[in-house]
Amino acid sequence: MSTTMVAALNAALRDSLREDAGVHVLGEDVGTLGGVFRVTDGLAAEFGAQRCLDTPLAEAGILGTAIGMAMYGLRPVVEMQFDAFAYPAFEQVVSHVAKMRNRTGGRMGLPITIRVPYGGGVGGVEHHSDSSEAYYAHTPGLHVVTPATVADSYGLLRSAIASDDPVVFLEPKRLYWSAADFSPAEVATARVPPIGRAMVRRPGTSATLLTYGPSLPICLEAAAAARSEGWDLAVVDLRSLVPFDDETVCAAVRATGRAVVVHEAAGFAGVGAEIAARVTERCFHHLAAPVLRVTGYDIPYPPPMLEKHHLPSVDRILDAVARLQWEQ
Amino acid sequence: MSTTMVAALNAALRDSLREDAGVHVLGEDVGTLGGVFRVTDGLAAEFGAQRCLDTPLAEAGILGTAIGMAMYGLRPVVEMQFDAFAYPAFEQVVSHVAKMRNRTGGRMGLPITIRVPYGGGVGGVEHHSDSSEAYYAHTPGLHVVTPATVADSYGLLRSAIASDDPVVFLEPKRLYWSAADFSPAEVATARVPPIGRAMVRRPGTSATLLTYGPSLPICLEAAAAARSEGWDLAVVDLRSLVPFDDETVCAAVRATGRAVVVHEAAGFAGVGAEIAARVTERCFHHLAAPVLRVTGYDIPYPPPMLEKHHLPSVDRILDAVARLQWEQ
Amino acid sequence: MTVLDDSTAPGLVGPPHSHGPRRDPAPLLPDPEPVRILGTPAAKTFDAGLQRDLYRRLVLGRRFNQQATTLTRQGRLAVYPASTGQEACQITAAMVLRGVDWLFPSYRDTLAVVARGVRPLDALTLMRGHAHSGYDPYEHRIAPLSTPLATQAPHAVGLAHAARLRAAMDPASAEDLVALALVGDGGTSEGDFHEALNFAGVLGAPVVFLVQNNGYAISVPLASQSAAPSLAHKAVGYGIAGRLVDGNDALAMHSVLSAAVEYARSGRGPVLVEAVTYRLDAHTNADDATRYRSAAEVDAWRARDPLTLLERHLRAAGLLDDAGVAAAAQAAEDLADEIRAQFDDPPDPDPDSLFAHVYAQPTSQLREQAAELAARLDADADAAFPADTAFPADTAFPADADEDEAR
Amino acid sequence: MTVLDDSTAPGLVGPPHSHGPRRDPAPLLPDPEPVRILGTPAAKTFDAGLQRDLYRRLVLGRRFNQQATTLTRQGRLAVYPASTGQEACQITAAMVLRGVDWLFPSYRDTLAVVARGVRPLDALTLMRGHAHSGYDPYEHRIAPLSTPLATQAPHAVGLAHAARLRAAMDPASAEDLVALALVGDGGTSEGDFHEALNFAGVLGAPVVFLVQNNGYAISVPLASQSAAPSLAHKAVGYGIAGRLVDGNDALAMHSVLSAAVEYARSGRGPVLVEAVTYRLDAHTNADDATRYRSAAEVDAWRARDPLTLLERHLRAAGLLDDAGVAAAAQAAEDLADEIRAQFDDPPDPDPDSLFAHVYAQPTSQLREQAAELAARLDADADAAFPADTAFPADTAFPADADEDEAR
Ligand SMILES: Cc1ncc(C[n+]2csc(CCOP(=O)(O)OP(=O)(O)O)c2C)c(N)n1
Ligand SMILES: Cc1ncc(C[n+]2csc(CCOP(=O)(O)OP(=O)(O)O)c2C)c(N)n1
Ligand SMILES: [Mg+2]
Ligand SMILES: [Mg+2]
Repeated sequence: MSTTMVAALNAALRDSLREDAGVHVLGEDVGTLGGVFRVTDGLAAEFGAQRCLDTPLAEAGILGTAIGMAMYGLRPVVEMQFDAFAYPAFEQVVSHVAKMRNRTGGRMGLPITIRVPYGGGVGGVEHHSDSSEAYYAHTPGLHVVTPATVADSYGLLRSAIASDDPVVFLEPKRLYWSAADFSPAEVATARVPPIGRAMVRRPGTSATLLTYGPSLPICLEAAAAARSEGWDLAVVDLRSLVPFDDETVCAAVRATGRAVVVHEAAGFAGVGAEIAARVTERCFHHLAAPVLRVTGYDIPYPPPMLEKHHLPSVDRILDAVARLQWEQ
Repeated sequence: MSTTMVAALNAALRDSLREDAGVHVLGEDVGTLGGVFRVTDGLAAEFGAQRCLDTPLAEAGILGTAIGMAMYGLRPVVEMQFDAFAYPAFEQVVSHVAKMRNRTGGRMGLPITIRVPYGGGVGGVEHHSDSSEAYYAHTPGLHVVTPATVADSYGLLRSAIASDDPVVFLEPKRLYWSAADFSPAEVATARVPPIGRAMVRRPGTSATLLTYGPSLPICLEAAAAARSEGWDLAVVDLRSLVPFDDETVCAAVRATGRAVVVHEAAGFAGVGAEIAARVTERCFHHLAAPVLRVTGYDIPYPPPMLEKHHLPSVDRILDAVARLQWEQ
Repeated sequence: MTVLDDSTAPGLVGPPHSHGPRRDPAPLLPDPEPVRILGTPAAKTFDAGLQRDLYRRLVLGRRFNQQATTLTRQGRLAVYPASTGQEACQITAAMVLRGVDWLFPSYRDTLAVVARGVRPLDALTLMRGHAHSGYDPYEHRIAPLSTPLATQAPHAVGLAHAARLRAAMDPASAEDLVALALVGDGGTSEGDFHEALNFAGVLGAPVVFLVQNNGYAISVPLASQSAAPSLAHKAVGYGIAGRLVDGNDALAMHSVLSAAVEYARSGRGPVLVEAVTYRLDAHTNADDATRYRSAAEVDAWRARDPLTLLERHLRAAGLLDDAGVAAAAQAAEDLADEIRAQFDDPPDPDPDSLFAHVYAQPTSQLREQAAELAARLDADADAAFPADTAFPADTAFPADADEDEAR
Repeated sequence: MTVLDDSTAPGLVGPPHSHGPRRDPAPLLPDPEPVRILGTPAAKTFDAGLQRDLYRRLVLGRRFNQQATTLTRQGRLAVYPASTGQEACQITAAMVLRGVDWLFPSYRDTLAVVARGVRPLDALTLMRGHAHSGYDPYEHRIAPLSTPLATQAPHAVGLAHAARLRAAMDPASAEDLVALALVGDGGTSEGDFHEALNFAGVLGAPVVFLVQNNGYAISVPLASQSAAPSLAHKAVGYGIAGRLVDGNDALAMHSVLSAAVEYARSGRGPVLVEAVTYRLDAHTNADDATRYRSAAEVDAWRARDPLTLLERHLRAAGLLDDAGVAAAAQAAEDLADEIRAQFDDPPDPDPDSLFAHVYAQPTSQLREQAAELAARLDADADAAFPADTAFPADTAFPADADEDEAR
């Protein structure tokens, strides 16, 4: 059964709403409209307007309200309509969502899932294509998860909603309409991917691409293209940025001795910097070359007609691979 | 003349207000009270309540108003009372301050200085000790500057206010009352440190400590203590995180072949990750060991009685230096 | 209607022990009914030339909305949030401002931007997608269209405040300007809206906030957005005058808005105007409005189309005849031709522009990155350039391997 | 005084074309004068036992404020934001709540937290500095003290809303609870305050917002904070009932707040109460209030001390005599003794607690970091442990070397 990522996310929400009466979806346009990306399509009809609530247009208010709901034992799933429109809620995320368990000495956890459609490649006008993962990944107390496949969209969202900790769930907009042969029924509960484990999407021997979310497909494409250059590239899909799967990542890098990190967000102080730094700390003597990064430039996200230059491309990835000091 | 950092900052504001009628200070309690840290002491009295304005208590409103003032050609200097209380203004910072010049094709720049007292070590209760530099450093369009010395406080703040670009000016709270022999008159305009240049605070041959703001003194202490272990540590004060002084930093690292980055902020996806990653990219073959990091733990900032464990200490820095693979 | 007069401006009343200025709320409160002029005796006193001008501009505005929507269907515009049905608000917002004033539009207010004199192509640049903004904000005194909702409201306050500061410092170059901020009904829920109104009230800044209450924030109806008697009732909470007006009555809009602007200009403080109107089209061309509102509702509002209302009135008043209608229609077609012509040249944005305006001077990091891109583009120059590096939407993914096997 | 009755609750009025519920604003607006009971005929009808109880609690509250301030001078408390002068607000805020209700205090509301039953030491933990919070929010139904201003207001709305959701799902376990959020006058300027009130209004959540308008936000007077006729006038903009009360009149506070709480409990919607009061002490022990306000102003308010007002009234009404005053004073000394005793043991927070509650389960990264710290602490166990690794404040820095030389 061919399923899009949007449909898989929708199924995950539906199944969570069915199985746990505490799950509540809230956000802008999530009810009647079913969300601007239709991820919440049909939920208000099936579960009622209260379980899938159209809120006033105020992101801090949405998240603040969700915090109060979580305090009372509910399990809110919040939709931020677009990446950049989550910024008004930043204080609530950093000062409360991330800290509540800690500040109450473990007495009050906040099982909130914050869904954020993120990233570019969809021709969005300004403020509609930000990659904001670094802001969240740098904030202790949050889990930061981003699926890249249809199956993971379902499984990781289930895991996020089931988590007793807050999860920032970053949905790659450009993959929303990607499809795969997948049916939620296949995913037995036991098989729901745990948060915090990376996945080797492609084994390889020459060098390792480390990536996540929207950039996985381009890395797989690059790996395919690299064949003709004589490189056999491994591709690791991180899936969870926090917690970080040091074990899988380091094993994959040690196996090849060379690595390139790929993401859309601006490179400077991006998550790629963390990955490069920690891989280097942990695998230094296995490295034949520095861990390189292929990322968005250090610029505000460009207008639609220029985004192709900004986004990591097969070309840029292969260029980086070529710079991995093969002659040494 | 012994001058505290607070006095130097105050002098920088005063001189800027005197020299440029467009400079306006605004924020919570900056007027009559002179700021909770007294950085704006006496400015309202000298320049009037309009030039040093007590605003309503609303950080997004303060920054949004400053944006409008800058649009009209003024040069606002905004005070965010504490690091964590700048988060409500995050959307204005990320979506407007950082992007306005870019989104208007260079037609509208925003010469705003955002002063943020930041970091811990002062026994502050929760939300009063955040190190938020990574959020800003990852946001293209902002300059991010943080002085560590009395002289730099004066000079860099003058430069920040004079800059035609927005500058997030991070003031290390724990150094506010540090003092040095310094008189603003000494700093001729030509000597005002340009934004974007690091400074070698201590030459050394064994390894290089890369640090900034609140962590400079502890690095200098560590360097002094390292003597007895037989290490001669260089200490580089970055001063500006964006733009980053690759030239000075890489030269200092290449000279020793070993480096440790030190900052208070949580390590994960912190600025230290960027520094480690880019130094490794650029100096790989000069490195005898991976660039290590000594940072705050990946936890919400601790309560006052526990912060000593969280902050980089001489011990932790020397431990890291010891792990720089000397036996190789 | 409750006029804006000196009784609305600050004055100290209230118990001696209260903190700060406590003023009489009455003049700040809106009337329960929106101000209407069409169909009332007041219409008779309205300048005839102005009425005709309004009509012509509304017709052009409607045509602008239609043409821009057509361009999206042709793929020549990426997206367009039409203000169809809200033309009386858009046009009067531009008309009541003087050259010295500033406009702070939201993403739906392209028409107001054009009505203030920006070339359609430049006003639509954001929606076309080759640059973030196409006009010079200083040339036109219009801030770039703001997409993050309500964020432009405090900018308007700051600019208005700055103008008064400078006027005080240097009376010779004083500009008695007013800043007009446009916000939607949904936008009033944002914290930035609140903070802007509060700053405006405290600073007494010459700002007018025009809320176009078109009944929806995308799919969310006003009832889910606010429980207030009216959005104009928010004003009193900031010590600001609040006024409620029928946004589909062009004469009422013009009259209330110009009163508000001149009130603010005269130093008597900010004003919040709520215009009750309706978005006849979907949220944008990408939206399907039938998912959240009935045809009957839309029809009822179509009957209150601002153009229809004004045309009917003008004809009845003998100010407009078939020839006048035809002339306006012709001018509208000319505008549409002009817009189409402006869109004839395909845009060819320069990749170098990515790095040019991040800072006044590019950092060394950006120079490196620009050089890297330039080198790649040079290298590609001979080779066929990949049309689009975006990932094809329907590509299947490798099925997830077994968790444990994969590790 | 304008009572809270059914006329305040939602009802649809207004023109047919308007979007959503447009209700009559009149019942939502506060009276121009704050509600007062002391010195009015209404005082006579007030339950005598309740009056005596209020007095006793106010005396204890005052002593709590004094004792906590003393602890800061002794270095046993890092900081304390006293609510001296605001005891009538603090005490009644706790008193009007039932066990099932929730309190959402701000950082100044330790007294209200104690008055609701939290041990002083636990209520003061945040200010003592060994942990972020010392009480179990679920045991007491009190959210942790909120330092980021107004951020707790939407939490109150969410919790109140959740309780109603759950009650609807499972009427058997229904809790008819009310959430009471405490905010300062300065806090009302924050966007979060606005968004909370708006959500409360739209959701009809059982929340009461109590704004303690003590005239200052640190040094900033109300006049620089808001130009509104009163802060209670903000309510109408959200379709919420707004009430103004004399915050130094304990009887008025009790009566208005309990009416508000029961109004909300009955499902008639949220209420915003502004209590006009005054902070007699400085912002915190670290603040110097003489920089921004006159002794004369403070003296005038001291004359309106809520304790004085209540004592005078009770004596006049024959409800209190010297013995009663002495008994309250003795109870207050007992409380002070108890607090001092609680602070006798020096705190010894466990470094391991740094990592224990970041997540339900520590990540592998945190386990590594915890192990690293534990190892260092073990190593240090024998060696003398450095008392404080913080940088000595007066250490001089190496003078900046010449820019060019240094490179
Ligand atoms: C801060 C922010 N949140 C969310 C959005 C996404 N968004 C775009 S338009 C819109 C609805 C706006 O409604 P309203 O303010 O009534 O304006 P209208 O579209 O009716 O003109 C939303 C939610 C946004 N642009 N900015
Ligand atoms: C979001 C935020 N901004 C700034 C501060 C710093 N701050 C602490 S208390 C205070 C003044 C609060 O005034 P008010 O709300 O009137 O409460 P009061 O102190 O009078 O009880 C300020 C500015 C803060 N805690 N949170
Ligand atoms: Mg709308
Ligand atoms: Mg106050």
